[in-house]
Amino acid sequence: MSMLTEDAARIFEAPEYRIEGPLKVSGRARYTADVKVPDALIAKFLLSPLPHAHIVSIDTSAAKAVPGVKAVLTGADIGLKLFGRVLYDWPVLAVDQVRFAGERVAAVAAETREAADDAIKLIQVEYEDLPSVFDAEEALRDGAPLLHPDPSGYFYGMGKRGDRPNLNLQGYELVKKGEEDIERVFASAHRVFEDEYSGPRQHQGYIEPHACVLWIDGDDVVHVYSVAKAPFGLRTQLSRVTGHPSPKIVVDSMFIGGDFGGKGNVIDEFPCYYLARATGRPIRSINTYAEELAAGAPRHAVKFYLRTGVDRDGRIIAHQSRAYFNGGAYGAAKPMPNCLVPAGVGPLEVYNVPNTRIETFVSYTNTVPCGHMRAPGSIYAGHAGEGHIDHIARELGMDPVEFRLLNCVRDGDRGPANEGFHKPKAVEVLEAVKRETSWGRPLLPNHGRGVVLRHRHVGTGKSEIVLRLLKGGKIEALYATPDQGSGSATVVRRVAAAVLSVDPERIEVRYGDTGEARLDGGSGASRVTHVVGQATIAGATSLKEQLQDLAAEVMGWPAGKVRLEGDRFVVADGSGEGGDFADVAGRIAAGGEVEAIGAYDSNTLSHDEADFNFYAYMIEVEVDPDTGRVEILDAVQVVDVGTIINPVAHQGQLDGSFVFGFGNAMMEELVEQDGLITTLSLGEYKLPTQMDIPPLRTVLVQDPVGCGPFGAKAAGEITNSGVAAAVANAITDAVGVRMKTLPLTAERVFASLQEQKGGVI
Amino acid sequence: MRTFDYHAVGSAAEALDLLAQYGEDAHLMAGGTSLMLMMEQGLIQPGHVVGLRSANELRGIGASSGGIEIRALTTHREVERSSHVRDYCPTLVEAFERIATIRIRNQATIGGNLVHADPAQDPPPILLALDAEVVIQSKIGERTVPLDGFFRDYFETVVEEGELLASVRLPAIVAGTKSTYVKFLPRTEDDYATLSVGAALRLGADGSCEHVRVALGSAAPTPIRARKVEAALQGQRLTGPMIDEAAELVRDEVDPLDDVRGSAKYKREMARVWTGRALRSLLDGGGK
Amino acid sequence: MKLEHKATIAAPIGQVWAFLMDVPAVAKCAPGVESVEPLGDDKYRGTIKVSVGPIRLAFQGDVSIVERDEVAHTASMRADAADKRAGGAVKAVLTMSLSEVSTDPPVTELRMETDAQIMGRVGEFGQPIIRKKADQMVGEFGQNLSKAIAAGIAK
Amino acid sequence: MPAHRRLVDLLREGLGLTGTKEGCSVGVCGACAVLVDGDMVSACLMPAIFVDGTSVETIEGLSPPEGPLTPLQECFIRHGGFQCGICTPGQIMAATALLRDNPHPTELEVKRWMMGNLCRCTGYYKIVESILAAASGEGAPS
Repeated sequence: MSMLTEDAARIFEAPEYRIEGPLKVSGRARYTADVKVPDALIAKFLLSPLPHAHIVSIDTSAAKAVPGVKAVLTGADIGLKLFGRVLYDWPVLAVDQVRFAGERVAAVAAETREAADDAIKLIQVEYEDLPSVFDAEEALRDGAPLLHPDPSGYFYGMGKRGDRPNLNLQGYELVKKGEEDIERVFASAHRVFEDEYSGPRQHQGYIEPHACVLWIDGDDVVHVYSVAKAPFGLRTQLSRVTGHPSPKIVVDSMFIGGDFGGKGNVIDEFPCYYLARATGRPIRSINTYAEELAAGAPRHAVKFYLRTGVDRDGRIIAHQSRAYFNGGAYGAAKPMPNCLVPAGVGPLEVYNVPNTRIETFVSYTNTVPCGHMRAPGSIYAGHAGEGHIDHIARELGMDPVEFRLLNCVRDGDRGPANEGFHKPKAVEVLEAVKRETSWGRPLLPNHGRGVVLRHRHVGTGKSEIVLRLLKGGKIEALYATPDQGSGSATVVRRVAAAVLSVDPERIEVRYGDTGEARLDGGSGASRVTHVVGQATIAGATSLKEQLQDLAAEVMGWPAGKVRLEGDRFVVADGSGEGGDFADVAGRIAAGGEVEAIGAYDSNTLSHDEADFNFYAYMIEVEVDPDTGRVEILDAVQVVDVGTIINPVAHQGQLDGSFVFGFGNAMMEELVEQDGLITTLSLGEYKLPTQMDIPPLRTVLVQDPVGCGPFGAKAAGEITNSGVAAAVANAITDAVGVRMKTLPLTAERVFASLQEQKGGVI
Repeated sequence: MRTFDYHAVGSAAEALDLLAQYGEDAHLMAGGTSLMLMMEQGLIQPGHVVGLRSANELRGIGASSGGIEIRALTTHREVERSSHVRDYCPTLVEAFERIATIRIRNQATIGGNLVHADPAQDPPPILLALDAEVVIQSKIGERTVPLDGFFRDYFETVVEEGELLASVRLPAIVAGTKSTYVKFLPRTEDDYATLSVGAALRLGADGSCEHVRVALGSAAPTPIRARKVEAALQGQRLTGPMIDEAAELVRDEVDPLDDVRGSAKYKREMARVWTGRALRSLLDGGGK
Repeated sequence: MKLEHKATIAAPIGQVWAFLMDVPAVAKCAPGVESVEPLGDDKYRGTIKVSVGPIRLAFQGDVSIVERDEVAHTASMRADAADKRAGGAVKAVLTMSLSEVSTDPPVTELRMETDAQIMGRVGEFGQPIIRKKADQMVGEFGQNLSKAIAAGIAK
Repeated sequence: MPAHRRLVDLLREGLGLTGTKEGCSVGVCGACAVLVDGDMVSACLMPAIFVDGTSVETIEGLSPPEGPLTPLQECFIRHGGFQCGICTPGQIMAATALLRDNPHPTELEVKRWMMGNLCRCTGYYKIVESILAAASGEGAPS
């Protein structure tokens, strides 16, 4: 369905009034840490101080003696229980061995936080150091310490695990396209370019730390209030880890205080289950932000090695890349098959490259397990790939936009991993850069402009939604997608109203926990508008048919002739008969509730031509050559979008995406020293503030051809991964140095300038 | 956090009595912003906290022999919004406006700030540039110490056990003296400085440097005066290149920490750059 | 965290070496050391007090000589200590090596390479400050060592 | 309440006023911003004992559960001044204090005042827009 109906156009174009707005602006929206359960105990965890060690002994006797302490559990008490999203390799509590500093060694439940803290300090653990490896590439060398010598017992949730050439690999992938002997193509190239790029671990920076409240009721039902963005996924994991039957686990993650990938990985629920079992009391766990930064599941650090050959006309003929992602001690936090970071194939994702050889390595190291963060891996793939492209264009003496226009994918082209595109908009967004920005105009000294072309898949998944006509004539939409701020409830309301052709105010959207609502894949990968929106269309279409039939029945109208349109039931037989929605629906509902289930699974879509949002950036900077400080003077994001359902929220997502990418590009770095994270507060790990954000302009290139409802595409994590490359390319344009390591700190720029001058500081 | 006994006192004398009574086990609390964090982390675990908030005699801003006196409990926000302070020296206002965020400035006090002795704080460099003194009170009386000499080491000052910092005194500013405060923030605007410089300059009728002060924050374990830079400029007829040359000397005077705000090497270079920029702006008629 | 220090001692290499092998005597040169008790097998137990302004930490732990090469004049010591009150721990390996600068007058150079990890809650607080503090302390330790050896010789 | 409890503990745990959020716990993020005698402070850095004898305003005090929202709250909804909502009570308390202090701020004044309230979702543009809209009289009950 790509054409907008009149109803849809009217409903979608009006600025929305978000359903959850009143709760959120009044402090009444209930987040997990706000949940109070009588008699709850506080949970605290003892974390390993060492990156790799054998646990010789643990003595909990002094901790157990602390007044108010109700349970102290170690791995010996609960056994080796492994959890994960796809690969179950992370122990709930360490058994015999710790593999990263921050790993949980013991769990305490106590009446007060103070008692829990005291108990933690009194647990005596004797460790014996083991050799550690912290670097992704070193982990793959001969003789590197093996973190998981025998992974055969690890459960893997996606069929057969891919082959891995080294036991220190969580994931490995080799993608090839075109000529088998790529060296032959490189040998024939007019020129070959090589570059190395790297980026650090970064933290999602959500403001709400992980929290969970868990209790087991008299009927042995486990109730969980969680920050998990995929509550059904958590239910499955909890069931598999604990053996507790999944129908007797109810997960409620209604409001999530910031996700950005970080709430895909939750770890507190598992030990809290065992603490609740041990004490018979509800357990409440709220992490400190220091714990979040030390042992959350940050974005992977990465190193890219890129090599690209071009012909005499500047056309890319071959591309080879190797990406080494530092996965940390466990692969458990990643939701992708084979524990891959999806951006491994990403550096040249928007270009028509006939011959490729792309390898992705995700290593085990004795560092914090890494997970997903907004457009996982893509910021680094973008920085590497678009810096590399910029480098090639400049070396060839070509305008960077023209070079991209020459090589980008068009209708029918296939990407470097041989992927197909449904109506790719690379050319359109590049043309908009030329048309709508200052690209190509004269520049002042130390000023420069950078351009970037990237894309982002709209996201896939499955979801089910229940639409019900309630007594009184309201229509309830019940679904289980947690609200992490995207405005999905309002999407559901507007899409349902557009399909049903009723006043949106008639649709009451309600979140349901896993006990009440139907299966949902959770929010993430920018999928919600697409997946939940399509489920809503299915449900609303079915409900509409039922209501039309029932209207005929209760009103005595001719069967098959009743249409619901313009908030009225009308009889399409020329009689002019009909009635207001409220009156007729009221009479239908008096006979009982009417229910329809809308289900959607994106797997039913053709995978041959996938849907992407293409986008481009044009960013102008000024570099202070004496300090290396970079100021963004002008930022324009050009975004290929489909139908927009919530215009205010849609722009808000694009704004937020830019600023998120700005922080990632300019300042964010989780510093690790000997396996320990040392940036342990938001005073050290800085996020952009109001005063730091540059002026931003958004140019929409709109075409309602997406796979979402009414031709919608994604909005959430499209443009964040282009900022770093655009700024880095602009720095090159301004002062001639190419910044190959993120973040683009003043010090790094300064050092590059010194090096360029040949000076040593 | 360990629990403690909280003693709200109404006067400095009461506070000093409690300090005498509990010795090392007592800790003074003014605004509490830094102390709360250190106690929360378990780094300081006093049995007794002496809360100064109601000791009104320790609060307020007034004139003092041609200059100005800022009592210890005055919040940063009060300093920033005080017309007294603005009339005395607008640069002081600008420096205080740069401290963290309004929330912190509403709570944190000038006395607490100085006693905390974090070298990355904003007030010390500008106060050093303006030749501030501090008044330290004990049961046996008062002593006045120049701020230059007040800081001993990281988090360490000359305030001894049984003493409290009562006020900060700033002398009259000789007509024609200009001052400036520059804070280099390459990450975010609410960050601690990577490097900061407070400077004051007065030129004589013949254009020679009659008076010069350069002080730096985030440049060493304590806020410091750049005496070699000052000495190189004192009495000279200043030019831009001469300032740049003198600013080079600051490299030997600083001893910065390596941290997320910059390596020691980088901060050393930034000390040079910002010392030069601060002084050049004063020479070029900038500053207040 | 890796630290490097050098100290020059006006004494023959053999004498310096002999002094270095006397762990309690060496330990007394470290600023803040309160007690050192031998446990046997080149192992010792001790307490060291460290303060940064109002923050006062007392690390208790063990020091052992893990390597000694009398011919090459190198030795390494390992220390594992914890502060119970604040909840912090230190793990450090100190490698000391001597080289003869001249024999007449006798001058020996002592090089100390320290590789330390600060863990736990103390580590959450300002690693850069800890590094600076550790650097200061090892530097002071080197100076005290030279003084103590010189004093021993003067006796 | 024991002496060592922070104001944020008093509000959230002691009084059940969970509209005030706890984020960074080090005074940086602003999620726990409340007004004490009209001045915004970080409830995570303030000892609870400090508020003895003062007036403390939290998000719960701005609009009664069933009553109308303030114009500022309305503007945050209409202009997309929130997304996940975890920082929103702090943003609104800070902006409330701003508009009392300076009813017609410039954009720069808004940004300066609001600098201490981190938001990881919105990118801030729509927070500024929401506050300026409220300052211009939008969102008032008609």
